[in-house]
Amino acid sequence: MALMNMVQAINTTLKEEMERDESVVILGEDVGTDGGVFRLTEGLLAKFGPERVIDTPLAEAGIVGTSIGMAMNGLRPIAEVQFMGFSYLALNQMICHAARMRNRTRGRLSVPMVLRMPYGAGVKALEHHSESTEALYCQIPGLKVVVPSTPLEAKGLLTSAIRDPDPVVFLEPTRSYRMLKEEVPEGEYLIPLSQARKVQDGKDVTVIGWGAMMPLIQKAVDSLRGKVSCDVLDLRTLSPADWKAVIASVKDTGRAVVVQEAPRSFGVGAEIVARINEKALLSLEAPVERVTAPDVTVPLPKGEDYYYISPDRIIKAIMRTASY
Amino acid sequence: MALMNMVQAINTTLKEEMERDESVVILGEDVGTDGGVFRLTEGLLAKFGPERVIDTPLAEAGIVGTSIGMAMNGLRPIAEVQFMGFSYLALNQMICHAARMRNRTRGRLSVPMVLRMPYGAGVKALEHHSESTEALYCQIPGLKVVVPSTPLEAKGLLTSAIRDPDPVVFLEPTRSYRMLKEEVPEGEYLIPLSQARKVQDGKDVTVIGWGAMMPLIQKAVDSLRGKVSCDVLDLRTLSPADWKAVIASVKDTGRAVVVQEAPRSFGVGAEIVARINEKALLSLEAPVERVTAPDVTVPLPKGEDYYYISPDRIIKAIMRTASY
Amino acid sequence: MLTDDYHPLKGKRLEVLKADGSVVKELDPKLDDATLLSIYRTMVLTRLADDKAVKLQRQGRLGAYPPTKGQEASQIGPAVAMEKDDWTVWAFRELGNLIHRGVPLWRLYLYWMGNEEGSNYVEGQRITPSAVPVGSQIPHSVGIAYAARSRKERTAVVCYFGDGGTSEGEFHEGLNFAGVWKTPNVFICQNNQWAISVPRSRQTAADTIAQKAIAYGFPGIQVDGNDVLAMYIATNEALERARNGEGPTLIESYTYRMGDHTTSDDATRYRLEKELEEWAQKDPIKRFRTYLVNRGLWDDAKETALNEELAAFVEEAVKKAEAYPRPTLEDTFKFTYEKMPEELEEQLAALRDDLGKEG
Amino acid sequence: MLTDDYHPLKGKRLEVLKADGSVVKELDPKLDDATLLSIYRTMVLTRLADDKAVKLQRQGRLGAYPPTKGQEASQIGPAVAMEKDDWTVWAFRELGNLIHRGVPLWRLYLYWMGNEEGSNYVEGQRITPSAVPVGSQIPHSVGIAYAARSRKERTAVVCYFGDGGTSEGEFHEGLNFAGVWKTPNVFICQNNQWAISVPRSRQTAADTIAQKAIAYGFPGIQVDGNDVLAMYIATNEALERARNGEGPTLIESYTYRMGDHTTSDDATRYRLEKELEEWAQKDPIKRFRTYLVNRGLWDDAKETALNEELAAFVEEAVKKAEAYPRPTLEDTFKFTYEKMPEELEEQLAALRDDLGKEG
Ligand SMILES: Cc1ncc(C[n+]2csc(CCOP(=O)(O)OP(=O)(O)O)c2C)c(N)n1
Ligand SMILES: Cc1ncc(C[n+]2csc(CCOP(=O)(O)OP(=O)(O)O)c2C)c(N)n1
Ligand SMILES: [Mg+2]
Ligand SMILES: [Mg+2]
Repeated sequence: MALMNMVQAINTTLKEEMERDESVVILGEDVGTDGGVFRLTEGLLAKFGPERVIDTPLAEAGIVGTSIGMAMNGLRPIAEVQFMGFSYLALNQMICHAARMRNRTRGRLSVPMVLRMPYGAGVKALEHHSESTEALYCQIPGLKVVVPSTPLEAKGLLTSAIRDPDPVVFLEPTRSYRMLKEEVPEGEYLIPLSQARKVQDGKDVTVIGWGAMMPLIQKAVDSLRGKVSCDVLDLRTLSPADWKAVIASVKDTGRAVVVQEAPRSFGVGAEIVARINEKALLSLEAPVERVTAPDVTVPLPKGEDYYYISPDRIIKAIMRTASY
Repeated sequence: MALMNMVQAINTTLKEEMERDESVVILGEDVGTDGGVFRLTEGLLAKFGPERVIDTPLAEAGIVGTSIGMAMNGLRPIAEVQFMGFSYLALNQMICHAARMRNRTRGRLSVPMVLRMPYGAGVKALEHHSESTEALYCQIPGLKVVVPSTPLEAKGLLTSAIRDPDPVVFLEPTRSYRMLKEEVPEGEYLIPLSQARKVQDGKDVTVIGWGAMMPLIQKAVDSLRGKVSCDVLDLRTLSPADWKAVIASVKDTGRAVVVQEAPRSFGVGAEIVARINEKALLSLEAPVERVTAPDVTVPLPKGEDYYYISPDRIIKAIMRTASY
Repeated sequence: MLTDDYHPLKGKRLEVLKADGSVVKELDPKLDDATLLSIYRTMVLTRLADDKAVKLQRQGRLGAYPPTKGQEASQIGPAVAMEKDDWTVWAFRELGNLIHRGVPLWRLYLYWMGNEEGSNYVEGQRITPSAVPVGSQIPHSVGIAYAARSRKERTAVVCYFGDGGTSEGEFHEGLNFAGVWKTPNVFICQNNQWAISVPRSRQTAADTIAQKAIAYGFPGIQVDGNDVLAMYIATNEALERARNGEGPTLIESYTYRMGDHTTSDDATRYRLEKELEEWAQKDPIKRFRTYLVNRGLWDDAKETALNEELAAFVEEAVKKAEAYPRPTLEDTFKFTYEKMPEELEEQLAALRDDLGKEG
Repeated sequence: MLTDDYHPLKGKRLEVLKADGSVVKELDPKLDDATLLSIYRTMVLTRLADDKAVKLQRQGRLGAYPPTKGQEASQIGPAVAMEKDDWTVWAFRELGNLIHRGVPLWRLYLYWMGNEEGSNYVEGQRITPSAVPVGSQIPHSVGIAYAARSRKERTAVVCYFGDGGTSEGEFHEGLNFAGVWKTPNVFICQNNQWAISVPRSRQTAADTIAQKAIAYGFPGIQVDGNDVLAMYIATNEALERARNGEGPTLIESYTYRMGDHTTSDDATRYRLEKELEEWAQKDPIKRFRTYLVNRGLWDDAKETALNEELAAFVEEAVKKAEAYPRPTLEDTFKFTYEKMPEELEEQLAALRDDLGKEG
């Protein structure tokens, strides 16, 4: 075991998986010599050479499109897009091909690839570097969408993503890259996809989140300790999600708060509320509240604090829900 | 007044708006000489000339990206993408620029454009010609998303979309293009955006849909006449939606069914359920049911009937909800 | 090298077989008789199969279909140059290439009839499924080539697209990657002069498609796409370069779509009868037949016999495709992921209930 | 025409100002002294303003910033050639062009400090805001040019992007549209040899960026981008062609990014000190100063005075930007649409409640 931040955990995982399986290759902008703009791929070029760690031209559809071809022909590409805000350029490839090749060919060809990218705000970045548009990917049948919230989680989930036979969109919370260190085991460590994580047990209110929201949720529920007992779920895989875990918790508590970094409307939170409505309506003692960003473009740094979710807003929502 | 199908209604609207405002231009693949693959732009090239009705090269990001530039510099482009399934190529332009130019420049520059495209299944088409991925657009702040359900609606909503100062995604149900004729007034006819349409009053169950789902809903509620009294809403503008109308209806009926052509998860229906949960939970006497396609790729024609929603499925959902 | 002699900015087009059926001696690939006859056979089969597909569509027995008539040479010449282990990455109008490389016709009909099993080429060919979003298959072909090379295979990848396809960003990104990576790719643009109603001249201001290769730092060449021997030698040279690690080539096959864009289209709305007549004179099959006749390899009796045989073959293929079972409800679910997620299992069960006996 | 004499496949680069400060006579644009001095002034101001931005970032007073050091000639030469009514469509590293065309420095600082008001050039220049997604502004420039021409304006549009930007599909689609539409566009690729850590040679296998114009059927030219006079005459000719309805031009400005990619980057990780030193010899400002000195237009005293004046000017700009009010909560909502939808009004009210006095 070693203390690692999320960057180190991901870097180690990439290295171990490349050692284990020589069909794994990495491609993207600046992933080679530079080791990635966030250093996620540091040292991998030196270790595995330029045929397996590929600095590509600056073209996201090209990166994802060639990855799909590689995956169709026996490799297991891990494509990096530099920021989620630039991934829209590759959506056509993800939607029309990565997600569909297996179905289209009745299983003859498949696309075992991972599309990795940092996402999320709260880092006072330039425009387009703060996107949280995971719902774009979640609604596409054939894709899996995974978001780790801690270094350990990152290792376990990324390992599963790389070994998964289907395309996985792996979203890394920029804000959490170096936020915290924790013990991460060396060697193989897997967390199954499509299983939520119970962060803490509680009986009053279910609080559901993922990725960069988890530390904020933690702060909020910690500060409510003794006042409101929260059942906290880290969704981990947004699609296909672990609805069973969500429903079980809400059936126990009868109340829920969903914390979503993205703007309010048409996000992942809406689906969570819809599922609760469908399967646990009769248990509900209060409307499920969504704590989200407003339906506006992520502001530039000077306005970001209005936009980014604070533990305080989560606390207020939990209190409102608990006392409804 | 003249009897028109939706193709004729849209064609007439385009013609009238181009006559009224000479800054309106149309661009897209095959919109000129060919009059559009569905004949939506028939006759317009002859009338307005190749400077205003532009046959473009085959490139969706180019069509939308140049439209954005035109709109920033005084024109009002109406861009056509041949099928919604090809619009992902232009999503980067829609998300990163069309939706944001006004905010980014604090109002100095704006993008008054319409992105028109046919959407939807039920026509036994080739792959990628049956997409209903409206939720991709709905979640982007700064865009408006509009779906007409009849010829008359198409005229009124398209006129408003063209005159709107912000970018509007205008989704035309392929299946409804020539399905029905109705009286459409000549000359100016506007339906305000962001206002739902009450199709019929009822007291037992609210049924909410849009676009190509409306005729199916109509069949369903007609066949239930005397048994279940349905309050039917055509949402018309999916974003920003008319939540007031939805909530008012559900508060009256206490029950709701949402009919969504797209796959189940992370669609527009989820947001509708979430809103009902937030504002009308205490009125609910049954879970809001979503009638949707399953979370799979639209099948090729031989399998499409499994996928496409039938009046029968809507009837069953209404009955379940009514008798919950 | 052909790509030097016919450098795109020289304004020359590679031709081997002249209109009168004679060949340019120094370019003659000297294929043996059996090969020549097999080429002719696939050309005729493609033409018949194509006509049949259009008829089936008119009868409501097959969905929207893009006729390939006139482009047979452009598809079969390259197929002859390819090895079994090479890949074809196609768009949607390359029937001839697929047939010559061994995909059963009945399976292709099955695809156009709207059954996903029609893209399940279990027969083993290295051929991707049809790619409907124009140009989107091009990056795949580069990734496929990269993967093949990484395993030290001497495989090359032939990727087809249309003149319209060259306008898409994915064409650009794909070819640029191929140039930088020097992958074993042969890009064949079937410039059939039209992208639905948009003529080549409105698709790009470049004089030729071939010259677009200059932007990517590898050779390009314009070839008479109605000349099966020219298409053969151009592809052959490009494949050799690919296998030798000398990188990709762009071949512009200058040809013509003699039919409508698809069965939903009506080409008379946007193009003149006269143009079609002119191109009918250049029909690739006629030209190649004249050559075979001149060489004493072909005559009317053989022609009649072949036509009869192939017509029967086509009928068999239709029968087999039509007899193929319709997909089940479960089929529409079970290939979404390798293992069906619980969530989908539940949706399947619920839908089965809802659909009742239909499902 | 320069674009003929310097056709990209001829392997020549347009240069006017030699390293020793002398000019190639037959290419000398013979600018008047005032213009020459104003060019120099903006060059020095750009360098000082740029250095200051980097310092402010290090002090936490400004966000991530892309230094433009070394690319001043490439930005200011074209600005001099442009008319007031022309448009600049830029990427994010074109400080010099914007300053020369009259965007107040304090406003640009405001942008990099993270305030949207920094892109609200109320001063009236026809300049788009910075476009962060690489290459995405290129199609806009074509639409802007189309719209201008449709009103019969004699306006041209200068669009900037980097060598990395040429790999994006939107570069391709934009330039191809411009070629077909013959719009009044001048595309300037600042080939500064690097796209973050990716060298030009790994960005494309083409020998030059200029030759990519061949793919679109319009002229391209490679220009010494550290030579402000060469950039001036090349842009001038291209603008004239644009205004005369002769269509677009691609100018490859061959230059060098002397700083890090952005303040978040550390260029020593991927490039050699030696390369930087070589390019320092070619510093565009130094070279132009030598020229001015040779012409008797400049001396050390003037240099000192100018530096003092401009340093003070830069300080003023910083002060003004820092004094600019922070956006309000309402500001972050009210420019989403022209009229705030009810839904957003409600969200604003709710958020104001939640944020309490912060909001
Ligand atoms: C991305 C995309 N946009 C639009 C279409 C609709 N469409 C199908 S084929 C076609 C024209 C293709 O022209 P070309 O590439 O020249 O191929 P051809 O049809 O001539 O073989 C168009 C516009 C599509 N399939 N994909
Ligand atoms: C679409 C997109 N992908 C990735 C990035 C991240 N990024 C910012 S600048 C840059 C390199 C740009 O290189 P170049 O076009 O040569 O311009 P330069 O920075 O050298 O001025 C990259 C990869 C981005 N901004 N947009
Ligand atoms: Mg074509
Ligand atoms: Mg660069």
